[in-house]
Amino acid sequence: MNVDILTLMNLVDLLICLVVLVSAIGVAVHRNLLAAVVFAGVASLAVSYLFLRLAAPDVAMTEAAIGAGLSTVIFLIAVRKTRETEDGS
Amino acid sequence: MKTLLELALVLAAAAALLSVYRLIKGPEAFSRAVALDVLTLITMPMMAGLALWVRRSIYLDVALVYAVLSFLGVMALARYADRGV
Amino acid sequence: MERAVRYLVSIAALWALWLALVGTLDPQEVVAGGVIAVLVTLVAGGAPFTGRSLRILAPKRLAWALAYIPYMVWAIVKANLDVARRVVDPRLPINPGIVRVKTRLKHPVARTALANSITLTPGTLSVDICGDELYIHWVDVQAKDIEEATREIVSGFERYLEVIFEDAA
Amino acid sequence: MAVNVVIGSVLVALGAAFLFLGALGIVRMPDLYNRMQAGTKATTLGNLLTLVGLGLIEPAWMLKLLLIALFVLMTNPISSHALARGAYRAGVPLTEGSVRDEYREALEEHGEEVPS
Repeated sequence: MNVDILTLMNLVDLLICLVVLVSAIGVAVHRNLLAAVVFAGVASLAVSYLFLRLAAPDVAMTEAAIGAGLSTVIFLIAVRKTRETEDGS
Repeated sequence: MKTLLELALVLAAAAALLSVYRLIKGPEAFSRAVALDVLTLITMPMMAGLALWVRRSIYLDVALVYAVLSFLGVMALARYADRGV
Repeated sequence: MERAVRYLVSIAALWALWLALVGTLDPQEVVAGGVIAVLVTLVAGGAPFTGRSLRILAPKRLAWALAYIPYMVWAIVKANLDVARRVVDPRLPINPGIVRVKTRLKHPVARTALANSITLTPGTLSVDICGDELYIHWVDVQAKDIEEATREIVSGFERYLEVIFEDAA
Repeated sequence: MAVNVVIGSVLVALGAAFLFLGALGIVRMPDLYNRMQAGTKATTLGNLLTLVGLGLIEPAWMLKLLLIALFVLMTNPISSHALARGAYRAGVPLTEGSVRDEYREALEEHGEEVPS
């Protein structure tokens, strides 16, 4: 099995794009807001890897700081201050 | 040696796929959080490998920042479950 | 005197961390790292090395800490082979439960290190600490009572951590 | 071929194998706590091995990679411990086949409410 490393990397990129898509759909469809926060975290992780792959380490670092650190914490504070599911329980 | 590194990349990608399965399926939010943790730990070596591939050491800083901040995110999630952030 | 030493140790540690992160000995980086290390130490009041924890730098403790590293590495490798064996086995041989163990350690840092070590070793995951009792999720529960569980899980680490962190030893 | 590159590549492949086993563990295990066991241990060692292996391939980066590895080694058990505690208190149950649960007994003794 002699796969060229370039095509292999591109396949992995496609996989990561799929992960972004799946987690974005997950954010949209989940009624449980805690799960939606986790999906948002995964989306930002995958997007950060893609930025790195596109040779933009500074953007990737910012995405990591905002997506994984700040927005997770702020979302959690907001969820705690309001309610846990979209249906209002 | 290139073959070994390719094998490692394939294994890491397969691991990412498996943990995405758990992310989608996970019955409760905490199983999804475990999947997020594992995904982070898979992505960090992939970022470091990317740094080796393009020979730029600044890529390692991204992995370091990611390690610090994902720890923060998971801790926030755990504290949320306990008594609020 | 104690206070000045504490500040100096803190500055040296932060400076070393800075230099390790930038990875060069460029004069600019050295000066910037020194300034930032001093500023952080002044703002934090020597916080990383408060109280009696400076005594951790005694030679006997350092020797035991060095001996702890290979012990820990071996424990981690064993843990991973154990996990690998369980995961690839199609029958999934697990027998899980949460057990209670007791620890002799008093110092908070020692207890944190103990809980971390337990999490990284074969089949055990610390769930909670209350007082001197730890609650541990065990994949394959063997022990019948609290003494046996304590002997199986905690004792090996306690021997090292007691010398490294506690005053009594 | 330099010997450090050979050893480094072998370590990277081994570490990726452990990462894969950890991910397989979180898919196959029946409940959150068992998943966490596989997830934490296997991925920690996998991470350490891959980072050290990459450091052997490129010795100039060894120090920084070791710092990242040390950070992962110290924080990963803490985050999984916190997650397990939070999950138990939020009422995530143990799996059917669990043989014992001394934590619930202790919490009930202290008069704390645990949803199940």
